[in-house]
Amino acid sequence: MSGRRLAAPRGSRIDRERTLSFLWNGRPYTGLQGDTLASALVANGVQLVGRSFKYHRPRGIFSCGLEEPTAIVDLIDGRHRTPNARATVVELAEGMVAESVNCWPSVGFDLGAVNGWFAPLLPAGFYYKTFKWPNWHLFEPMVRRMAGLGRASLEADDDRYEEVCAEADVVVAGGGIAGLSAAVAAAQAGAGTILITAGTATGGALGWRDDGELDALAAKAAQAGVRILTRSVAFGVYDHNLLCATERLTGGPRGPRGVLRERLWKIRARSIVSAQGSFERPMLFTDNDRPGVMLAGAADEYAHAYGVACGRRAVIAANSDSAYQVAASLGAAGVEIVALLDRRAHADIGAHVDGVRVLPNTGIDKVLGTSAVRGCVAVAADGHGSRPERFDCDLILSAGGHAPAVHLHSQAGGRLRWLADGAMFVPDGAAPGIVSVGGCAGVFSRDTAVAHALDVGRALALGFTVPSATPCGAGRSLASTRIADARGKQFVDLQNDVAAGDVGLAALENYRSVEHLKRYTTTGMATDQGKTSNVNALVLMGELTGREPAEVGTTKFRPPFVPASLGALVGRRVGRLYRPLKHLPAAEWHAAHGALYEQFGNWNRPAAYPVGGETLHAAAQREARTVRRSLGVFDGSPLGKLEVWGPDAAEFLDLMYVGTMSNLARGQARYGLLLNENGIVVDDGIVARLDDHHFWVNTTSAGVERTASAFEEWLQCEYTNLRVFVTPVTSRYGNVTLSGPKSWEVMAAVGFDAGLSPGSMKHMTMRESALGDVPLRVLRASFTGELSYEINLPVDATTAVLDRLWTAAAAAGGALYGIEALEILRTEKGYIHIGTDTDGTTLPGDIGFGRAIGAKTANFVGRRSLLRPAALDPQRFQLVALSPADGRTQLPTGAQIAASDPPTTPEGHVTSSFWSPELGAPVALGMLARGSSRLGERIRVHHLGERIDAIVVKAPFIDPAGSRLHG
Amino acid sequence: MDSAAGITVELDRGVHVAALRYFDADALGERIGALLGAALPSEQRSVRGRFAVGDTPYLLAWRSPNECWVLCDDGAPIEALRRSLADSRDACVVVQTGGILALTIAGARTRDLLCRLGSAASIPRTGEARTGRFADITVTVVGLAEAEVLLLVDRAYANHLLEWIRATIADF
Amino acid sequence: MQNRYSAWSLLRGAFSGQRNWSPAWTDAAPKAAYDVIVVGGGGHGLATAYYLAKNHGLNNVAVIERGWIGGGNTGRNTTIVRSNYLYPESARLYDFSLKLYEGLSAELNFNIMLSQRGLVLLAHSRHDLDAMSRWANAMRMNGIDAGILSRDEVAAMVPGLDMSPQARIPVLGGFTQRRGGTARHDAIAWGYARAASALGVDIIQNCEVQGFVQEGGRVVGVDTTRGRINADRVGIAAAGHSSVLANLAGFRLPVTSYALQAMVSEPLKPVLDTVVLSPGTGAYLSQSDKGELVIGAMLDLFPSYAQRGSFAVTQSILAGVLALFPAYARLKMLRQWAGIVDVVHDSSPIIGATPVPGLYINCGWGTGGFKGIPVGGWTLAHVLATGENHPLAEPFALSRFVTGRLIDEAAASGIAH
Amino acid sequence: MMQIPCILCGRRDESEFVCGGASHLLRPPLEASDQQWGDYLFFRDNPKGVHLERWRHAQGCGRWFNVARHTVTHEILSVYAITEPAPR
Repeated sequence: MSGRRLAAPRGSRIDRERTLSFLWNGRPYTGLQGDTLASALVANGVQLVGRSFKYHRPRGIFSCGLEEPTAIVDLIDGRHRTPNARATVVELAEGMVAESVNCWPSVGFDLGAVNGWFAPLLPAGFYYKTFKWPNWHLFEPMVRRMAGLGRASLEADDDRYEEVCAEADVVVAGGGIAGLSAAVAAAQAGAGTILITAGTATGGALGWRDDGELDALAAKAAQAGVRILTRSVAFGVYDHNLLCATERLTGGPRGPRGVLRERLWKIRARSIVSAQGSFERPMLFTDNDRPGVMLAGAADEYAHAYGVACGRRAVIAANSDSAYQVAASLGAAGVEIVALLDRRAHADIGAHVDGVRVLPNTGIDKVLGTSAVRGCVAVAADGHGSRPERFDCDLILSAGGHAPAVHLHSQAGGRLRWLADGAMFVPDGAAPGIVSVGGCAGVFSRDTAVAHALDVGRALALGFTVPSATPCGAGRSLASTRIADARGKQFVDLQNDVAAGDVGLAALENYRSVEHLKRYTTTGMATDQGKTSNVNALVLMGELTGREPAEVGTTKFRPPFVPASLGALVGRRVGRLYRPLKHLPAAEWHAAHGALYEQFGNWNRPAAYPVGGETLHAAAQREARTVRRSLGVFDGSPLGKLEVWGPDAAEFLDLMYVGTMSNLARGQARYGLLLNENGIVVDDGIVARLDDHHFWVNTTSAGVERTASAFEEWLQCEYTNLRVFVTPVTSRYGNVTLSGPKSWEVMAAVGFDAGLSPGSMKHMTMRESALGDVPLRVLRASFTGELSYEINLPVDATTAVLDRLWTAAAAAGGALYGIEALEILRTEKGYIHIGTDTDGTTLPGDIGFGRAIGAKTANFVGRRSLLRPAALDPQRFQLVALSPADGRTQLPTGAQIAASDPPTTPEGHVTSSFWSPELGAPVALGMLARGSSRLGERIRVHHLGERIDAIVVKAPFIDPAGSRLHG
Repeated sequence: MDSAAGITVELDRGVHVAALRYFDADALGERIGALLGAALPSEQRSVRGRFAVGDTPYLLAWRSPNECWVLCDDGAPIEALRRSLADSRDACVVVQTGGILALTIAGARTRDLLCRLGSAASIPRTGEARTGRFADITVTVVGLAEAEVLLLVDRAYANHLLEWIRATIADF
Repeated sequence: MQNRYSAWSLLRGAFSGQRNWSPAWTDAAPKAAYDVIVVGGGGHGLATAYYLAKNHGLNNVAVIERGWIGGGNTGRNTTIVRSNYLYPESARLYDFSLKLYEGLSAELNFNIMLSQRGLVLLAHSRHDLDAMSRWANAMRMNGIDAGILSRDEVAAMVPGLDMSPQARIPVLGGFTQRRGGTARHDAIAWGYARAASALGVDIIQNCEVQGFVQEGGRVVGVDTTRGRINADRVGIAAAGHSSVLANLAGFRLPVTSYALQAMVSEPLKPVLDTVVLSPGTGAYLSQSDKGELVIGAMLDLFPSYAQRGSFAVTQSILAGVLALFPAYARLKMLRQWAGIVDVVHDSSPIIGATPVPGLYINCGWGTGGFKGIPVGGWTLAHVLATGENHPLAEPFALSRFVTGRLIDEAAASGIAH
Repeated sequence: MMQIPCILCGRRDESEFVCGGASHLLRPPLEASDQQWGDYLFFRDNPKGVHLERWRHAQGCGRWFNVARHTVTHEILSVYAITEPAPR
C-alpha cells in the first residue's frame, strides 16, 4: 500500500473539492473528480489490479494512458458490463463499479495462478506441440475456460451510439502541444480545422508540464475557430483521407432509455496531421511485470496531473535521457529516487540530474517481491564489472526510450525507418495526405516540434507540401533494453505473458519473420496491441538472429489504433434501423383485419389472416379454398412496377426478356422471363403495352431493384443508342388483387367500369380505367389460376379502395388471403416462383421455355449462354410436378430425389410443396434430371433419413384446360 | 411534426410529385419553357418558379441528366404538363405523387441533423438538389434556405428515415 | 533432424531451458533445378509440397514464397472449416478436405487445434428454412452430416441471439453441421511446412516469381528475385495473386481479386461455442480458444489488392452482428484486416491444367480457401505428379468456363424471391 | 472508404456507388464460339495496378461511368464517360 495522494498544488487535472465514491472488486473507495479509475486506485494504495493472461501472475498499473497492458477491468452499470476497459483511461464517475478480470475467486487469491508453476511446460506455442492425443477436443473446453479476459453480458445494450460525418481542410489527431500548434496555424491561415484530443481538454499527456504556452495556444485555437473534439481518439485512416475517431460522451445520468454513450466521427479531410505522440518503451528485466514496476513517464504524470504518488522510494531503470527528467520531476513531487540505473555506458548519457545516484552500465538483475515490489538487485548491464547491489524500494520505473505512435502514418501507407540513435521507428517521409508532427514524428525537442507543427499547419492550409521533420531531442538510447545474461522471465508482452525466452524459442524454431514471431508467441496481439511490447520484441528477435531492427521490420499497422466499441462503429444501425423494413401502404388496415405479418424479402407482409385462433396453416388452407370457391382479396402492392418509355422501348424489352414484347398490341400483356448474361433465370414478370412506346413492367417484389438496375446498365453501357427511360413506380402505385370466380361480381358491385368485365377484357390485358376519381391501371393476369384482377391505383387511394372491395367481397363470402395461400394456389397451378423453384443454375429450358426461345429470332440477354454444351446436356434438371405415391404424405420442401439411399448422387429435389385444400391431397413441384421425359415415373424423395415415394405427374394439378382463368 | 431544440421536421402530405424525363434538356428547354417559365435545372441544382398557367409555385429538383422532379402543391398543373408532353417522343412525365414523400427540416440544427444522416459531400448548399445516401437509403435533399431543406424519399423507406431522424433529434 | 512433438518433448523442454527444439522448418536457398516448383507458400502451396513428397514420393520439390509462409490468406481468414456444400461435386471435394483435417494433427505431428464445435446457419425467413432443408438433405445424400434446427434448438446452441418478437432480423430456425468448426490457421501452414521440410522439400521464403520460363510453349522454370530456377512442372497456389502470375505466364483467369475483411474483438470469457453463419446479414462469427470473437464479412465489392478493407463494409458487417447479438455493442473491435481473395463466378475452385503445358493451378477458392487447404494440396500434387487431374478435381477444371458447366455454390442458396 | 468522383455529382462516398467490374468488354455476337463467349463472360485481366472499371452512382444520379483506379493504392487516376474509349 504505497500509493498515496500528494498535497496540492500537484494534480492539475483533479478537483480536490469533489469526492467520488466507487466500488472496486466489491469494496468501497473514494476518488476525486478528474481522476481516472487507475489514478484513484493508486491514490487508495491499490496496487494489485489484475492477473495475466496465461500464468495468472499478479499485475498492477503499468502506464497512464491508452497503452495500458495490465490494468484491464470490467465496468458494471446496472444490467450491463463493459468488458476489458483500460483503467488508465476510464474517467472516474460517482457510483462506478469496476472489477478485475481473468481471476477466480479473487484477484488476490487466484486459482489460475497454478499455471505459473507449470510455466516451464508452457513456452510459446506449447499448444501446437501437445494436446493432440487422443484428441484436442478433450483439452479444448478447459483451455477455453482459462482463456479470455473480461466477461460480456448477454443483455441487449440499451445505450445509444451515433455517427457524425464531417469535412475539414485539416484534421489534427492529437491535442498535445505539437497537434495544437499545427491546428492553430492551419486555422489561422484560413483552413477549416478539426482537432481530436483524448483528454477532457487539449494539452496531451504532458499537458501538466505547461508553462502557459499551452493555455495561450488553446486560446488561439478557440479564436481561430478550431473545432475541438475532446475525449476522442482517432483510430483509423482509411482510403482517400477518411479519418475515423470515437468520442466518449459523458451523457449525464442514466435514464430508463440508456444514454448516448459514444459518437463515431467520420472526417473526410484534405490533409491529416498525426500528432499522437509516443509511447514509453519499457526495460526488459527479470520479473519486470510485478505490481510496482511501471513506466517512468506514467509515474510522473500520476504525480503531477493527478496528484498521486505511485510509491515512496523509486528505482529507475533507464535506457534514455528522459529518465533524468522524470527523476528530477518526481523527486520534486516527493518521491524519493533511490537510484537511477542506466543501461547505457557513461558516454551515451546526455542528461543529468542533481541529487540522484546514477549508475551507468547498470541494469536490474531481479525484482524482489511478488504481489508488490520490495526492492531490486542491480548488476552491470554488460555482464562485467561490479558486484550486485541491492536496493530497497516500492516502485521501479522503467524508461527504455520512446516508440513514436506511427500508427496513423503507417495505416495511410507510410513507410518507417529505424533511427539507430534514438532506437525507434520513425516515419520515412510522408504518406499521401498525412503529415506527422511532434513525438510521433520522432521530434522530442519541444521548440523544434512546435516550430515544425506551425509550419505544417500553415503549409497545409495553403496547399503546400512540407518537408518531414528531422527527428531530434530523444538523445541516444540502446536498441536492447535487456542486460546481458538475464535469467528468469523478462516480460516483453505483459498482457499475453510473452517473455524474452519465448522470443528466443521462436528464433530457435525459425519463426523469425516478424509476423511469425507475432503469431507464434502472440506478442503484440493483446488488447494493448503491442504499444509497449512490439519494439522490444523485434529488437530482441534481431539480436538473436543477427539482424538490425530495420531488417526485422514491424508488422503492419491496421486500424483501430485503439480498440473501438462495436456500438460506436455501428452508430444508429441497430434494431429497426439496422436495415429498412418496407411496409404496405395499407399496413394498418391489414393489421386491423387480423393480418399475421411476416418478413418476405425486406417487406413486412401478411402471411395469412387467421381468425378464431386458427394456425397459420389452417388460415392459409381456408383462404386458398375460398379463392377457388368464391374470391379472395390480396394486397400485391410490393409487386415491382416499372414504366418503360421511349421510341425504342419495344426493341429494348425484346433484348431484355426471353419473350417477345414488340409484337404486343396496345393493351396486351405477356409473361417475361429475365436472364442474366450467363443464361440463368433471375426474375420474371409481366409486360403490358400501354401505348406504342410506353410499357408497364411488373417484376417480382424482391427483384424490382435488381431488374431496374440491370435495365439501366444495359441501356447506359451497351445499348447506348436506344432511346428509352426506365422509371420505377413501385411506391407510386398500390396494388389490390381480386382472385376467384366471383372477382368481377364484387368489382361490379363496387362500381368498377363495365368495360373491365371478363366478357370485354381478356386475360393478359391491361386497361386504364377509373373508380370515381381514382385512376386505375387494371391488369388481368393470374398467379392463382382463377379469374383475377390486379388493380393498380394511386398509392394514397389504396386503403380506401381496398376497404370498399373488401366490404363487398366479405358480403360475397370472400376472404383476405396472404402469401402462404398464394403459394398454395400457384403451386396447385404449377406456376413457378423464381428463387424458390429455380436457383443459380436454372436455365429457361429447364422450366419449359425451350420452345419459346426457339421461336424468337431476336437476340436477348443471356441467349448465347444457352448454346453452350452445359445448356444442351440431356441430364439437366427440369421442372416437374410431383404427387406422393400414397396420395397423402406431403413431400417436404428441400427433400432430395434419389433412387438409392445415401451416399448417392441426387437426381433432383422438391422445390415447393403444399397441401391442396381443393384436392384434399399434397401437391409439389421439383427439379428432376430429365424430368420432362419422366411423366408417370415413380421416384423416391429423401428427407432427413425419411423416404417417401412419389410420382412424376402432369402440371397443373388443377384446371388443366385453364378455363377458370377466364371467369 | 417532430421537433427538438433548434429543429423541426415535418412530413408534407399535400405535395404532388412527378418525374420529368427527357433525353436532351437543351432540346426540351424550348418546348417546356413555355409551361414552366424557366430552364430545367442543371446538375445538382434546384429551381423554383411558377407555372405559366394558374401561377402555381413549383420546385424542380435535378435527379440525373435525364430526369428532374417536379414538386407542386396542386396536382392539376402536373397533369397539364403530362398531357402537354403526351405526344412527345423526347420527354414524358411520370406521376410519382404518394410514391415520393417530402419532409421539410428547418432550424439552426438542420445541418447537424444532416451530417448525422449522411456524408458531408452529399449535403446540398442552398439552391442545390443532391441525391445521396442518408440513413443508409437514397434521399434527394434540396437546399431551400440556409437552415431549411426538403428531403425527398421513396415512400417505402420514409418510415425508416423518419425513425432515424427521430432517434437523432431525441438526443439533441 | 526434427523433434517429435509431444507432452514428453515439452517436459524435456522444461528441463533443458527450451534449448532442445529444432527449427520447425529449414529455410532453403534455391537450387538450380527441381522436379517440381510450387509457387505460393500458403496453406495450399505447402500442402501441395507435402503431398507431392508423401503421396507421390517426389522430394526434389521447392515451395517459393514471395514473403513469409502462411502470410497470405492462410493467416488472414476466420479459420472456419466445414463441408456444407450443395452440389455433389463440391460436397465430395470439401468433405474429403474436412476428413483430411480430422486426421491432420496426428499426421503432421502438429496440433492444428481442429475444433469441431459445430456450425449453425441461421434461417431468417421461411424461404431460408426451405433453402436449408434442401441444403441439409443434399449434404446427407452426399454422405455428410447435416441437421435441421428448430428455433428453440438454435436459441439453446447460440446464447445471446435476439429472439425477441420485435427482432429486426428474426431467427426462425437453422441448420447445423456438427463436424464443422475451426482450426488454428497458422498451424496449418506451419504444420505442413514442418512436415514437408522433414521430407526434403525446400521452402524458400522472400523469393518472388517474376516470370515463367517457357520453351516450345512448355514451362521449364521460373525467374525469381533470387535467380532462375528450373523445373518442367510448376504449380501455382497463390489465391488472390493468381491473376498476376497467370499474366506473367501469358494467360488470363476467370478470377477477380477482392478484399475480404475480418476482425476480432478483445478476448472474453466464453460467450459463443459454435460457429454462427447468418447468410441474411452476411455476418459470420465464432469465438476463438483465446476468447476473441472472430468476425467475418462479405466482400468489399470492387477489385482490390490492398489488404485493408473499406470502413463502410466494416460498419455494415458489425451492424449485422449487432442485429443478431444486441449485447455485443459493448465489446470492442481489437483488430481488423483483409485478405485478397480470388473470386470466381460460380464460387468454386479451379484445379488442374492451364493453357501452358507443364503449368498447373489451384485457385478460385474465393472466400472459402482455408477449409479447402488439404484437398487443394492433395489434388494439385496429384496433377503435378501424374499429369492427370484427380477425379475429385475433374469437375473443377478451367474448361468449365467455356462449356458452361459451372458449379454454382454461391447462388445455390436461392436468389430472387 | 474511398471517395469516387462521379462525373456529374463530384466526389461522393464509395457507399453511394456500385462497381460493375472491368470496362471496355466487347460483347461478342450470337455466332461467337464458346471460347470467345467464355472469354467475354468470365476471363479478366484482373491487374494489380491500374484497372479500368465501371461504377454507377446508384444512390445518386444513377449514371454509369468509367474509372481508372489503382487496385493497390486505390488512387483514382481519371473518370470518363461510359462511351469514351479507354485512355492510353
